[in-house]
Amino acid sequence: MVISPVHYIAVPLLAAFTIPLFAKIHKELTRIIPGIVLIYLTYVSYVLMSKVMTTGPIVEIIAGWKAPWGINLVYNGFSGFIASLMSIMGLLIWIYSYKFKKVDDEPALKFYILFLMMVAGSIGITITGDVFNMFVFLEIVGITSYSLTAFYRGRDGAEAAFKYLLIGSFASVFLLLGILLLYTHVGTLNMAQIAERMHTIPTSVKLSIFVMFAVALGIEAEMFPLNGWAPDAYSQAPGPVGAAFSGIVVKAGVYALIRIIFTLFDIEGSLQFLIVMGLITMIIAEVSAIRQTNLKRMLAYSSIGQMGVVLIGFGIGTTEAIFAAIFLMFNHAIIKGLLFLSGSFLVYNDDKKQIASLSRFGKKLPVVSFLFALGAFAIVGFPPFAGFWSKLYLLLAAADKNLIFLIAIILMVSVVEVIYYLRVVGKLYFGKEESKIEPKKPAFNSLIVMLILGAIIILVGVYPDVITGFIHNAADTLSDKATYISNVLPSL
Amino acid sequence: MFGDYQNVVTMSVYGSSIALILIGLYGVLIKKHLMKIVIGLSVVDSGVNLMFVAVGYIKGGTAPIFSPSVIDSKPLMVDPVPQALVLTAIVIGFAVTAVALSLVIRLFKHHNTARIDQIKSLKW
Amino acid sequence: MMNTYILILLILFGGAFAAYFLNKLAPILSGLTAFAATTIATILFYTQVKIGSQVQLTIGGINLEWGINAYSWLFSFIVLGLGTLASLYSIQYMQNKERQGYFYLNFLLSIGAMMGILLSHDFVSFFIFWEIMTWSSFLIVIYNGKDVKKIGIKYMIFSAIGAYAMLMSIVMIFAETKSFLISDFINLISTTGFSNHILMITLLLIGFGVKAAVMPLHVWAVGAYSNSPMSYTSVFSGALSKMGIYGFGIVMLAAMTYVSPTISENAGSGYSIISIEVIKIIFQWLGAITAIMGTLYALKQTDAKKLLAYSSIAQLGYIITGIAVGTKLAVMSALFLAVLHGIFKGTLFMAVGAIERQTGTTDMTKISGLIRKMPWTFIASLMSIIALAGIPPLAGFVPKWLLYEGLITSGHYFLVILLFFSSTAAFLYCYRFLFGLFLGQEEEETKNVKEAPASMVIPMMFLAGLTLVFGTYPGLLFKPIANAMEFVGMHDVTWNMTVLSNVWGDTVSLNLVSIAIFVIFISAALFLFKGMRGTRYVTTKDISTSGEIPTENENLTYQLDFFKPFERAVAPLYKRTMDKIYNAIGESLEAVFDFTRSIYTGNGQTYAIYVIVFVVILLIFKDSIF
Amino acid sequence: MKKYLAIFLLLIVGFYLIQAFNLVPFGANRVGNIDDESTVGAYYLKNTVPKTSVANVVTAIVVNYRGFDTLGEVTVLFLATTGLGSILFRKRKHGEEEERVLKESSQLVKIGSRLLFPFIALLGIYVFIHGHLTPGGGFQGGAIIATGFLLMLVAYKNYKLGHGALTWIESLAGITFAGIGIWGLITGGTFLENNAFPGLGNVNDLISGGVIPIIYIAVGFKVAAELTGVLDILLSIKPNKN
Repeated sequence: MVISPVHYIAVPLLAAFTIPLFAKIHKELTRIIPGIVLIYLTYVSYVLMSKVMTTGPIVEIIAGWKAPWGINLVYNGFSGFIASLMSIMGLLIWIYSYKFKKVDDEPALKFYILFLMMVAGSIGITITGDVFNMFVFLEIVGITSYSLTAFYRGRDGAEAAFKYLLIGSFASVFLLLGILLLYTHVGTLNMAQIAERMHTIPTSVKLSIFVMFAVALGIEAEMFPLNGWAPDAYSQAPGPVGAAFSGIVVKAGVYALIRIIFTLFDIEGSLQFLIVMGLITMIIAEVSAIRQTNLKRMLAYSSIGQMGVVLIGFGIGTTEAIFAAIFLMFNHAIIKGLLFLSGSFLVYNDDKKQIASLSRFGKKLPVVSFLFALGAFAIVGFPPFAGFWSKLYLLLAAADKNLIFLIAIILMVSVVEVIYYLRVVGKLYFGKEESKIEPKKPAFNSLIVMLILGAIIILVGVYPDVITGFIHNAADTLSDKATYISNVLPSL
Repeated sequence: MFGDYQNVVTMSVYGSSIALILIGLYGVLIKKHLMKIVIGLSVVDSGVNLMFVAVGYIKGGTAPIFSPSVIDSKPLMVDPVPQALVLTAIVIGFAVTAVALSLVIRLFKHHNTARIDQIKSLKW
Repeated sequence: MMNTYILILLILFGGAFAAYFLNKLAPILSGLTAFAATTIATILFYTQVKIGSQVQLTIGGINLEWGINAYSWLFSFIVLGLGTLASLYSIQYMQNKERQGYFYLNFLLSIGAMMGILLSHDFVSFFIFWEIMTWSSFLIVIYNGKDVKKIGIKYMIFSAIGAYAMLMSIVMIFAETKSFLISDFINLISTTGFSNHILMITLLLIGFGVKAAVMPLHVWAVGAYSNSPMSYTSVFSGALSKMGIYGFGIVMLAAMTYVSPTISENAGSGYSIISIEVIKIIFQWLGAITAIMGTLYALKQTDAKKLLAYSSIAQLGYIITGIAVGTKLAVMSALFLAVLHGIFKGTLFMAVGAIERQTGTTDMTKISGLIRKMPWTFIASLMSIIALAGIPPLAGFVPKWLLYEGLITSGHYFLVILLFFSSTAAFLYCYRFLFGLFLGQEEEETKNVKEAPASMVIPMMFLAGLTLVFGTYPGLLFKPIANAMEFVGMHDVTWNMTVLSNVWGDTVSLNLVSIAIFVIFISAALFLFKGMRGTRYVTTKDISTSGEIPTENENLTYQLDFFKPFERAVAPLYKRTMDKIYNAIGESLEAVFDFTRSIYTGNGQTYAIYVIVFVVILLIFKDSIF
Repeated sequence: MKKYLAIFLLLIVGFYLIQAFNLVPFGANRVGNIDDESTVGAYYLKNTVPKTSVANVVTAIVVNYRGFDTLGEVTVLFLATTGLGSILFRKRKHGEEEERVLKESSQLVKIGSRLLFPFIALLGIYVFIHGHLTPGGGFQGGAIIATGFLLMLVAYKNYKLGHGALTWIESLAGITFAGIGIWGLITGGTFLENNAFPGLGNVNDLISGGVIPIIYIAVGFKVAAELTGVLDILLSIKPNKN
């Protein structure tokens, strides 16, 4: 059996269906199997990415029906990169959460199935080449996210999950309407064919369809004003899930939005729209973040803000800017992952997750605090950490298009970001008085994961060339629409 | 079949599904009770699903099943794709509703109320 | 040869991490590591590095170029020299303090970063090292855990504003030249004129101005200087602030000297009203105002650390003025002062650190009469204070002379008056510093104070000795300065080993001055010692006034209101306007932020309405939006 | 106030929806000429019978052409049950019996339900076994069976469902679906490829269409088990004390 992109979906699904049976043999298997699957997915990523880098995109046919007739998976530089990122993040977060105690208390069986499917669904969104299939995967991610957000009892998880579900339902309604309208006009659901037939749709209808898609996927990509659910969901979900939201789920949303804008539609104003929305999202989120007293909420707002910057990057639209934006997505996944993972140990025993409660934790939890500080430094873009390069590339791309005003705003917002992150770091090491709350010592496996993420941050920061090759390839792939169409529909 | 009443039928089929969507949305936006909001979501879903089926209809078409009686005559058939899609949409709608209901139960137990404007412990 | 730069940086950065981890074994080891790393780096630098050599690297698709030139060589003298001495000093100073590993990690990181800045020939590595320097110094500023929010965050806010202004400028420069090399930027402004690129230049100057504590951007400096451990402050104020001067010099000097006069300054740009002359005048005045305000605030301080911190700000003001005036003499004086300030302010902060370590305080109202207890510290401080005040024969006289001469010959009479006022007022705080700490009556509390250990005294004495050497033979410094000026395009700088001269032909032979002053000083000292024999020492509490015995808590120390009449005279200047403005801005921003985040009401339905409103807006305006 | 604002906004949304669908006349032939294969609908109508031997085109689309969607859909259901279980999970005290909120029904309802249940189940099974021939299929059949269980759950206060059996059915059905998919890969074809059997059989025979009916039967069982599971979980919630 040759390894192909469908393994990303098929194997986790098969595993998810089998886990309830294995649970009858031994409880521990429910935890181990998702891990094995994620290790396998990482291996799949390795094999497929090396194939993509050497021989070009892989288009896989499902059920033996060629491109416009059946569903197909497109694994090219961009989707492959994001999918690999997701599978690696998924694996790391699984290792981290393996003995995460609070997860252990609850029915672990369900947690790990849901988590596995959340990762698989996100990967599905990225690699699918069919609009309706994307909707199905979005719903898989949605259902798992709602359930995982409400996973802890005794917290406001249910409230956060309900808001998420409410807004998420709007997303699915608008997405369905958009897909329906699109289908009635082009008579197909295959993205490449839609893209190819897009010019046949009357402009006004096209715009309406675009509005529906943009709103639906904007909700998933945490675009303002559609992101009311995000801070709540991030802050109430279990720590590893928060990391997965920022490292995996949002990436899927942004990916879908970008795929729609760059490949499906040919609307000129959509890029400016992205810039403006990204800008507003960034400003409002960062400004809200600075006034937070809840650590997780602060991280959540920061995450939203970063997504805004990513949207700006894509909105600028040149290959360099897309490169910067993808680099930013990568950095955000790694760094915000580290921040969420280490942060959830810092506030582990504080039910209110207050920043004030981690005063002088630097002594009690030296490694975790150090890693949090590292993440904070990296995310605000201090060299020599990973965040710096993406910021630099983004600004260079913006300067190239002479968007001076935009640069100024991004940098001003960065100052805000610096303030609130360093405030936490200062608190960690030099808080006024020692916090009364006893911290929770991280288990070995969690520590390893955080150290790996920290090492990646430093490695990419010192020598970004380890990753830029892939990202350049991804950026080139995304900006080349004609090749996408001809890859999927060779006959046309 | 419908002749001159084409517009009326268009209005009634599309109109009713759009009306369902709007009524559902109204419930979601205005009703304070969580159950009503969930019901609103279901109504919206129904509207969208109805829209799917309506759009797939072709005047004079039969169901897209090649039963023994029609397999040779190849009559005009309606578009099968929206029907397949709507099946998926219905099931997904069901799943979301189930999760929503369970969340409502949790919320009601936690806050002892089901009014959405009183459940705001997470804000700013 | 090729890799010496990388090797030096590796030693410094690697030493930083080694120091951090060795702290776990024994704290003393990390101090020794820091000393060893800086020493080795210094030796390597001065034996292996030739001016003009370069090394190219490519990282992330960006070409970097590292090398040393005459101009950066001058500054490396401060960084490495002060770094080595401060790390030697730190070993004993930091003894018994907690988290030494953390301290030395950031200490070495910032020294390495400063070296990196000096080595960078391109803006990207310049910025990278600049940021490393910023955050490592931030981490030391908050090391005490005191007033993290007020001081540390303030420092970081200003640094971040500065750094991002610089970054913005860098990307704009890249967009224009497609190159990150600083030399290409100089080429750009020298071929297309200065005023066409006024925005990027202003932004760069803001970035450097923050570190150089220029007037409206100075509010972070006092807290940051006085809050870090003194062994670092000597580097912080002595060397790190000079990085601002370094960058400032690059832009201003290159802009002033390379822009060919044939280019029409006002050609085709929206900003054409602002020419280089305007920028020069602005910074001349900002520098002068900084000098005066720094001096005035220094007068008021009762804490020796803060006094020195304000004094640093004032001195940086002189330097800025000197560079901004831009004549050869002025620039020479500014660069001379830049090096010298590193020397004497380094010494003074070290001396204060020694006093803090031995007595536990630096409050001038609490301690006095340390001259007998800490004689070496006193001598070092005395010499540095003399240098600071600009009295011959010590080196401070030289830049002062040059600066006044430079200003007068270029016709900036009003600036001369301002600076003269400032340096006269500086005598007052210099005196107060000496008097408050060392002279006067001994306090009960300082009875058992001993001299600081040798490893702390030696760096101080060494630096103090340098002020004497450069005061007598300023030519030793003139030579590299002249080279540096040559490099930035100011040709034919004349200098003499021991003689200062002015355009009218008047000359001052510093040797003669030195000998004369030395003779006077010795005889005065002999006289004083002779006269002192008959005096009786009383403690500060040993007073009786009209038969009333003062209570314990009544402070009769007269250091408290030392310059009251003078302060009263200049009281209107003490309004701290900038602080107030910044605080007002901060508070109103916080209010705006709080208002903004109330968008997230917490009601799920409101969010749903947002979605619908957004949809409606997009649908209605879809034709104009897209 | 808010009410009128909402109505106003919704009317605008409605206006634009109508405007968008106005260009899609009701009942117009958008599939195009079937022989052109210009739309996917036309392709399916033309090729389903010759290429898959399935009479019901919708079934062919659901299970084969877009079988990947259906797999996802089944997963969504599965995840909904799992999610429900995790959201409403509560630790039971030792020996605590499940107790439903329902009232005991009358004898008439009980006996009536018991009488009806086999027929409902049979109907459901018929619907999904004939999914590739007649209208209906796995989802519809499964839903019908779940209705039968709902009837029983409502009628009997303490109707016991075999949780173990439900899990087995769910998992096995899921494994069958995903396994058939992977079988396609193993045999050198594509995922979910309809090549498990050498022949596709004759159109309108009960045994025809390759793996399509098998998948649909698996889906039927899975849907039935999952819907029943959801009902069971939602019914066994204890009310608040106050």
